[in-house]
Amino acid sequence: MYLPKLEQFYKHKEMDEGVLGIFETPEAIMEAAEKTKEKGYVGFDCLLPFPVHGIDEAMGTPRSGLPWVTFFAGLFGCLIGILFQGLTHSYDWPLNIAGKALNAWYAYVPIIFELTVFSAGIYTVVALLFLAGLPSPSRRILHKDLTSHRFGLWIPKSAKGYVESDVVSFVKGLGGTEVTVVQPEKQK
Amino acid sequence: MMKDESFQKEKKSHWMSYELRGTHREKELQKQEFYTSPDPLIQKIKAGDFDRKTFLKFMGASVVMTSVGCVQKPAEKIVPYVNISSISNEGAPTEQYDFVKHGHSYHYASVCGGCSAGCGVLVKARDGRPLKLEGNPNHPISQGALCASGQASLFDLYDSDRAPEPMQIVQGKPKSSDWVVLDKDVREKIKSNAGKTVIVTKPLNSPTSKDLIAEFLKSIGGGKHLEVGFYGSESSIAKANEISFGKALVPNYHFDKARVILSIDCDFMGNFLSPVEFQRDFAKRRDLTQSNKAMNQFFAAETHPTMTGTSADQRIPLKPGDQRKFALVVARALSDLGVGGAQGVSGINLEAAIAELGISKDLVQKVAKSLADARGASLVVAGGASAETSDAIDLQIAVNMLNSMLGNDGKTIDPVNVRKEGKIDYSENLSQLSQDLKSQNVGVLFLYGVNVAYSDPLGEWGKLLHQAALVVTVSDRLDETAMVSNWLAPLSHSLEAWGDSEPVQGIVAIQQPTVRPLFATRSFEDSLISWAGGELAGSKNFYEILKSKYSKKTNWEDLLRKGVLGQANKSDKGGRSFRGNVAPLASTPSNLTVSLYASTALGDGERANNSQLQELPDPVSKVTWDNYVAISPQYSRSSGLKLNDVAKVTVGDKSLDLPVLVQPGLHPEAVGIALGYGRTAVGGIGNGVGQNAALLAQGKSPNSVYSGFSVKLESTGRKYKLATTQDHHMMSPGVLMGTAWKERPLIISAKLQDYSQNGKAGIPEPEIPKILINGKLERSKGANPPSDVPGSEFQYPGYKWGMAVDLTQCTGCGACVVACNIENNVPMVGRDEVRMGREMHWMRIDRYYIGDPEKPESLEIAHQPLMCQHCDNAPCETVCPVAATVHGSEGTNDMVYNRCVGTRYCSNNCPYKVRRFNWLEHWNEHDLLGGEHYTFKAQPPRNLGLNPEVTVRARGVMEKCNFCASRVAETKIKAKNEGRKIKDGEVLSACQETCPSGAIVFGNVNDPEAKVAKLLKDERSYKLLEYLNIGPAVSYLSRIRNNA
Amino acid sequence: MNLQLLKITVPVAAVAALAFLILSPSRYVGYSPDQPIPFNHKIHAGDNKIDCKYCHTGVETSAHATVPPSSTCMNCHGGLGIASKQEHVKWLTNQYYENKPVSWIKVHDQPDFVYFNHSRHIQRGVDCSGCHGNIAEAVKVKQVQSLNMGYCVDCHRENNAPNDCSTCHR
Amino acid sequence: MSLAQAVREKLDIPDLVTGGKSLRDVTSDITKPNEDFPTSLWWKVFTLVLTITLVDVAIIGYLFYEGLYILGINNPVGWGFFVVNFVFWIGIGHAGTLISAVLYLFRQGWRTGINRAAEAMTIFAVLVAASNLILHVGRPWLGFWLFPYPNERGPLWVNFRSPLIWDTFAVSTYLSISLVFWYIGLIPDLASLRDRATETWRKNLYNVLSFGWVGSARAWSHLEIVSMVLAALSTPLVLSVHTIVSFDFAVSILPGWHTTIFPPYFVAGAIFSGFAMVVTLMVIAREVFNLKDYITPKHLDNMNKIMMVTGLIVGLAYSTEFFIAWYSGNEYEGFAFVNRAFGPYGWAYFIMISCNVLSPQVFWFRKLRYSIPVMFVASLVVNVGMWFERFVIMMTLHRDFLPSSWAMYTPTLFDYAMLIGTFGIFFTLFLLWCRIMPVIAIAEVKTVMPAKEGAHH
Repeated sequence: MYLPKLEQFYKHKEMDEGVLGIFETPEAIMEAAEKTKEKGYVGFDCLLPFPVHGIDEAMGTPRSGLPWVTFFAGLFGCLIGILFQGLTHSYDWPLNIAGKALNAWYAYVPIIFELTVFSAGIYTVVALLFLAGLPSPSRRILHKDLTSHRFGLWIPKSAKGYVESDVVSFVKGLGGTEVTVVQPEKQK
Repeated sequence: MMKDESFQKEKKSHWMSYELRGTHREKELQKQEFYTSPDPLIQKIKAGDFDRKTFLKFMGASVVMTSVGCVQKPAEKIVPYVNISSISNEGAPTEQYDFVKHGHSYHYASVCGGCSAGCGVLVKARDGRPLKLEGNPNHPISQGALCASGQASLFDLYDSDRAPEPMQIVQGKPKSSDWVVLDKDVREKIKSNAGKTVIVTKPLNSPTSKDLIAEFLKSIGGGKHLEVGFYGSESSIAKANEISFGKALVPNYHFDKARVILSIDCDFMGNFLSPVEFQRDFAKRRDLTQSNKAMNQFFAAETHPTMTGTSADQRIPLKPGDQRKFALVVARALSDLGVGGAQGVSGINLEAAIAELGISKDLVQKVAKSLADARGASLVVAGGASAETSDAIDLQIAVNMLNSMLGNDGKTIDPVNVRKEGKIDYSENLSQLSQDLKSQNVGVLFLYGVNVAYSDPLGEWGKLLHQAALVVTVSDRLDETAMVSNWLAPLSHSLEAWGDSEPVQGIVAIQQPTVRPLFATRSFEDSLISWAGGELAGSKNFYEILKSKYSKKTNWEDLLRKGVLGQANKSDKGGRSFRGNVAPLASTPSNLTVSLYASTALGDGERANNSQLQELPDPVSKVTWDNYVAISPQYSRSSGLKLNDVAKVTVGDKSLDLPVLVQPGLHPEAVGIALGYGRTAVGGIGNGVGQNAALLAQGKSPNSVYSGFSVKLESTGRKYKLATTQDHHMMSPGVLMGTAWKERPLIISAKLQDYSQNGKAGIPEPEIPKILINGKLERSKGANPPSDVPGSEFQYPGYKWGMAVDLTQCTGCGACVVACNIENNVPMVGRDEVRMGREMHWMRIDRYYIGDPEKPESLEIAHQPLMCQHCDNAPCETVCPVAATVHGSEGTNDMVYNRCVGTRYCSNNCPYKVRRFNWLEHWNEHDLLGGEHYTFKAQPPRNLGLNPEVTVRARGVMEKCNFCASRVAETKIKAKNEGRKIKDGEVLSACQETCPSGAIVFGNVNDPEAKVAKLLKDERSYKLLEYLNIGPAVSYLSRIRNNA
Repeated sequence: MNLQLLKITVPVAAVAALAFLILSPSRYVGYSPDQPIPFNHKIHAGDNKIDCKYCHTGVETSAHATVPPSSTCMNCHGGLGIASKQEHVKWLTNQYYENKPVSWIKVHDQPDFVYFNHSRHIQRGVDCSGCHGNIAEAVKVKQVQSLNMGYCVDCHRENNAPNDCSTCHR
Repeated sequence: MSLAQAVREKLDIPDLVTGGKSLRDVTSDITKPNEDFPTSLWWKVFTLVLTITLVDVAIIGYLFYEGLYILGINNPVGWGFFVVNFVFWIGIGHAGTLISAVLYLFRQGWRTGINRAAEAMTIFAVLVAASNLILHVGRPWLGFWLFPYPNERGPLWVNFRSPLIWDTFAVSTYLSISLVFWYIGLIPDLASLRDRATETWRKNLYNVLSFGWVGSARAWSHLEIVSMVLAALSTPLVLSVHTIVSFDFAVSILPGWHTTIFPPYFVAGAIFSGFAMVVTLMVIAREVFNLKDYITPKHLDNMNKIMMVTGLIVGLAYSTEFFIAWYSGNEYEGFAFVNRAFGPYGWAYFIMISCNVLSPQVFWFRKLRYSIPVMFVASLVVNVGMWFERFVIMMTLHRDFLPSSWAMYTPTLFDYAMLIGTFGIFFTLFLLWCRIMPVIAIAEVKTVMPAKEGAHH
C-alpha cells in the first residue's frame, strides 16, 4: 500500500558554504549528478534553468509527497463545506426559504466542490513554498547564468566526507567549469 | 371621543402651533437643532438653506444611516409635552390631551374633500397628524369605502405648493401679505361698493355654508351668490327634469335596486355625482357568493371606453353626438316591444337609425328586451362631460322618457330625497357674471373653489375680472384665477377646517378638522365671518355656528363620533308622470367627432398637483402624467397616426398638439380627449402636464358643449412618448405577435349562463407534475408541494394570511392602488421614470382586452388587480443571496429592506413581476453618496404624512407588497395583549378597506369561518400561474359576465 | 530588513482584523449622553421607590414607554415643592412656567427600521432591567446591553417568541 | 493515456520553436520586451486604453453617486449590460486555465508558447468580471454581505441556495487558484529576469517578485508536481465555474432561462470565446513583441480547430433549445423562444447566430486556418457574437409570463461606456503585465526545444 513517507517531503537547503561547478548542457549535468550520487556526497544539489527530465532519478531524490497535502487539504475543505452549510441552514438558524426542505443538501454541492478545490489548491501551494524555502528574497545568487542557459552542481560543506580540495578536483573531473569554493557571507 | 387639536408631532420633532409664527420665541426655537414646525420649514426649503440633519430627521432616514454601517447615529431627541389637559377645557398647543396616547392612532369621523360627492370618511390621525382616510361605514354615501381621489386628497394637505399666507397680486406679481391687511382691504371695498358684492362658489353641498353666505350678504347690504360648476351634467339634468316633470331637480339613483342598467355615456362609477355610492350599490348585485339570481345586467353605451364601461356586460361604442339618437332608438325598440309611454319616436326608422349608429340591430333589441323584462327594476342614466352635447337637455329628456316608460321613477330613481333642488344653471350663472363684469356692475367679487381662468379658458377672465372693484380668490394655492385677481385668501384643507355636507337630502355629515392648519390659512366660512366684521349669526367662528345648529337636532358629540345624521331612503316613493316634449332627431356630423371627458383620476383638474393622481394609470389606457387624443384602431390604420405620434387636433379655429393613443373599443369615428390637464399655475408637480382640452369646447361662451362636434386630426411629424405602465400593442392574452399561442389562462371569464350550469366554467386544470402514489395521482413530496397539499415541508398552524380577489366585482377604479401607496409610503416617481418602466406601485391593475380590437362591439376589457402573491414556494426567496426575503411563520413572504443589497435577482425570478426596486433616493434631499440630480423628490411637508409604522426605503433596495404587515402586527399585538386571537375582519388590508366594490378580501385562511377561507373554497377561485407549483396565497375568482 | 518586518506584521494584522470582525462589541454599549439636566434615576426610582410607570405611562399600553410631560415633575417639584431650591429643579420649573418643553436625549435608540413594542414585552412579563439594566441604581442612565439584532434574536429564541423577520422589520 | 497519445501524435509535429534557437537566445528573446524601453506603438496603445480606463473609473464614481437609475435597466429587465459583461468576461477567462491545465494534463507541448499569456488573460478577465458583478447591485458598499461571516445579527448567515452565493464562491475560488497557478509558474522566469537585470531597481524588483528562486533541482521537482496537481484541480474547476454561472439562469423559473442545457452550452461558449480572445491577443503579441518563433502558425492552427469545434457545439445548443421549447408544448416556453428570434430583439439573435455559428465555419479550410488576417477577424467576430449571446439571454427577461409586465430595455450612454470601460481596464492590465513579466513561459519553452532529445518522454 502506498503511504506518505517522510523523505518525500525533502526541503531545499540553503547554499551558504560548499563547492559550485558550472556545466553547459543538460546531458552534462545529468551525468555529473549520477557520478556525484555514486560518490556519495549526500545532500548535493543541482541548479537548473528549467526542469531537466530524469534529473531526479539521476540525483536519487524520491517523488515529491505534496499530492498527499492536496488530498488531505481537499478532504478538509469538503468537510467544511458540508458542515458549514448544513449547520447554518438546518441547525443554527433554520429559515423557511421558499418552503424548501431545511436539509436540501443538493443545493450545497456547488459550494462544497468549490471549497474542496480552494483549500486543496491553496494548502498545496503553501506547502510548496515551505519546502522550496520560498519566499526569501535575501537569498544569495551564486551564478547569474544558472537561470538562463547553464547548469550548476552544488556540493555542500555538510556532505559526508567533504574535503574541499578533493571535491574541487572531483567536480573538475566531471567537466565542471568555473569551479568555485563558496564561503558564507560576512554578517554585517 | 375626539378632539381637533391634539397637537404633538412625530416622536422625533417638536410640537409647534402656528399662532406662534414669527414671535420672538419661535426664533429661539428655530435655533434648536430639530425644530421642525412645518411652515418656517417651507420658507427654509424655498430659501434653500436647510441643514441636512433636520431633513434626515424628517425623512426618517435611518435606513440610509444603516447602509453606512459604521456611522454613529446622530443623537435623537425626545420632546414631551409640557402639560396635560383634560378634554373639558380648550387646551393650549403645548398640552397633551389626557386621552391621547403617544404612538396610538385615532380615527375621527369627517367628510372627504376630494370632490363634491361628500363621502363620509374616518381620518386616521396619530399624534395629531392625519395619516390616512377610510370610508365611514356609518355613512350611507361612502358605506365604508373611498375612491382613488378621496384617498389621494390627503396629500393636498401636505402639498408644498399650497399658499402659506395671504397674497396680494399687483400687476400679476404676488407679494406676501397677511390677514390683517387683507381683511381691512376687503371690508373697506365692501363698504364702498355696498350691494354690488358677488360671491361665486363651486356647487356647495353644505347647507350651513349656504345659509352663512346668505347671512353674510344680508349683513353687508345685499349681493349675489352664484354657484358655478364645470364638466358636470347637473344643469342639463335639472332643466330636463323641469321640462319633463315640471320640477327642476337632480334626482338620486339607486343602482342596488336596478336589475338592468343602461348607461348612455355616463361614467357613474368614475366621475358622476357620487361615484363611490354608485359603485358600491352596483357591486352589491355582482356578489355571486350570495346568489347569482341577483346579478345585474349592465349595458354601457359610450363614446369613450370608461372605467365604468369596462365592467359592462355589453359595451356599445357610440359616436360622439349620437347619444340621444341611441336613446331614442332604444325607446323606439321598446315601444315595438309594446312598452307604452313613448313619445316622438314613431317617426324614427329603426333600421336606418341603427345603421347610422353603426351598431347591430339585435344588439339594440337585446338591450330593449332586457330593459322591458326588468320594468321598475331597471335604470337608464346619462351624464358627464362627454354627454354634454349640443342637445344635452334633449338627451336627458329622452332618458327621463325611457325611465318613465320603464316605470323606474320612484323605484330606482328617487325624486324625493334628491341631490339638488331648484333651478341649476351653471353656464347661465357664469355668463351672468361676465355680463355684470362687462357692465362694471360688480363690487367685491369672491371666487371660492371656481378656477374660471382655467376651466373656461376662452372666457378672457384675465381682462374681465379687472372690471370688478376687488377680486378675492379663495383657493388653497396661487392658481390661474388667483393670478389675475387682486387677493388670494389661502384656503384651509378640509382636514383643517370645520364644515358640514348634505349631498343627498336628509343625509348630513360633519366635517371636523384633525390637524391645526399647517399654514396661515382659513376656511372660507371663517373668512366670511371676519369679513363681516368678526361676527356673523351671533357667532365668532364657523365651529360655534355648526355646534349650536346641530346641538338643537341631536347630541353634538354623538354626531361627531358617528359622523353622520340621517339614513339613506331606499323605500319606493315619488312616482311621477312624463309629460315633456321630445325634440326630433338632428343629424350628427358625418366625419370624425370628438368627446371631451373628465378623467377618472383628475376629474376637473382642480387637484392636478397631486402626484398620486397624476401617477395613477388611467383605468383603460394605463397612461400616466399626460392626456392624449385617443383614436380607434380603424382610424389609426386609415390615417396612419400611430401611438406616440403628435397630432394637431383642430376644432373650428382652435387647435391643440396632443400625442396619439390607439384605443381599442372606440367607435371608428370617435375621438376622445381628457379634460382637467394643462394646468399652468397649480404647482411644481402639475404645471404643464398635458394640454387643456377645454380650449376645444364649443357653445356660446361660457362653453358648455363638450361632446359631439367634428374634429380634424393631422400629423405634426413629431413624436412624444406617453408614460404608460402597460404595453399597448399587446391585445388579448391569446394573440401574441400574430403567433397563435395557446391563450394564457390569466383572466378567466365565463358567461353567467355557463357559470350557473358549472361553477368551474372556464377554469382549466393546472398542469402540475403529478405522480402515481398508491393508485392515485398526487404531487410527489420531491416536487415540494405548497402548504395546502399534504406532504409539504412547512405547515402554517397559527395564522395563514391569504387574499381573494373577485374579478367579477373589480371595476379597475384604482382606489386600492392609491390606498396602498399612502398606507405603505410608496414613492411617486414622475413621468420620466414611469417611461423607463420604474413605477413603484406595490399594487397594479392589469388590463387585458378580450376579443378582436377591430370589432369594438364584441371587445371586452378586463381588469386584474395584482399584488405580491405571497407564494408558499416563493421563487424570489430561493435566489436571494443574503436571505433578505424569507418566509414568515404565517405564510407571508417577508421583505427585509435593511438586509437587501439590491441584486434584483428576486425581481427577475418573480413570475408576476410585482417586486419594485428603489432606483432612486425618493425621500431624502441627499442620500448616502449624494445623488441630488433626481428632481422628482417628495418635498416637505409631504413627509409629515408618512406612515410611521412602515419603514421608509432607501436607494438600492427592493420592496413589494407585504400584506400590510404593519396593520397585521398592530392588530396582533393588541390581540395578544388581550390574550385572544385576531377575529375575522379585525385586520383589513389597505386595498380591501377602501375597495368600493368589495372585490378584495384579506384574512386568515386557517379560520374556516373567515370570509377569505370561504372564498378560497369557492368554485370560481383559481390561482394565477398555478402550474409553476409555487402555491400563491392570493386566489382570483373568475370573471362572470351576464350577457345572454 | 523591512521584509522581515512585513512577514510578521501582515499575518498579525490579518488575524487582528478577523478577530475584530468576529468579536467587536456593539458601538453603543456604555453610550451615556449628557441630558439637559442630570436627572438622577437613583434618587427617584431607587431611594424614593417611585414606580417606573409613574412617569413612563405608555409602557404597558403603547409601543413607546413615553417620557412624561414636565407637569408630571411638577407634581412633586412644583411651586415650593421638594428640592425647589436645587438649581436644576429651578431650571425645570422655569421651563414649565415658560411653557417650554425639555428636549431629552434618547439613550436607547433603535434604528427606524426596527419596530420594538414596549407594551407587548411588559405584558409578556419581561423585566425592564433585562434590557435597561438596573435603572434604580443608575445615577446617569447609560446603555448596558448591546441591543443589536443578535441580542433580540437570542432572547426571542429562548422564550420561543416569534422570530419572523416581520416581527421587527416592516 | 491513449487519447493523450493520439492527440500528441497529431499535434506535436512540426517544431514548436523555430529558427534554431539556443537556450540563451530563448531567454534573451523572450525577456527582451521586458528589458527594452517600450516601443512607440506600445505607448500609443497604452495611452489609449489608459484613458478609457480613467474615464470608466470616473463613471463608476458617478454611478456610486447617482445610483443605478442612470442605467437603462427597469422593472422587468432587472439585469442589463453589467451582467452581460460579467458572463462575457468570465467566459473569456476560461481559455487561460483550459490551455494551461487541460492541455498540460494531455502533455500538449504546444501549449507552452501561449499558456502564460492565456493565464494572465484569465486573471484580468476574472477581475473585470467580478467588478461588474459588484457594481450592478443596488448597495455595492454592502457587497461583503454575500460572504458568510460571523456577525452581530444572530448571527444571520447567507442563503446557500442562491446561485449568486454559488457565484461568489466559484468566482473567488477560480480567481485565487488561477492566480497561484499562474504565479508559481512565473517564479523561475522572474528569477532569470532578475539575474539578467543590470539596473539595481530592476534587480530589487525582480528579486522580490521571484521570491529568491535559485532553481535547485529539489525545488524544481516539487514545483513540477504542484503544477500538475493544480492542473488536475483547475480542470474540473474551470468547468464548474461556468456551469455555476449558467445556474444563475438555469435555476430561475423564467421561460427561456429555466433549461437544463445551459451548463454544457455555457461551458462550450466560454471556451469558444476564450480561445477567440487568446487568438486575438497572441496574433497581436507575436507581431508587437516579435515572438514569431515561439508562437508559430501551428499554435494558432490548433486553437482555430478548437474554436471551430466549440462553435459547432454552441450551434447545436441553439437549435436544441428551440426544438425543446417547441416540443414542450408549454405556451410560455414556446413564446419565449419565438420572441427571442422574431421579437423586438430578434436582430441581436441573428447577429449571435451569424457570428457564432457561421463565421467559425471558415476554419474548415487549412489555408484559412493558417492565414493570420482571417483568424484575427474571425476571432474578433466570435467575441462580438458571444457578447450578443449573453445579451440575447438577458433580454429573455423583457417578456415573461404576464403580458401586462412586458417592457423594453434601452441601454443608456452609461451602459455603453461601462461596456467599453471593461475592455479598457482589461487591456490596461494586460499591457502593463507584458512590460513587467515575460509573456511566454521561458522555462517551459526550453523543455520543448527541438534541439535536445528527451523532450517528449
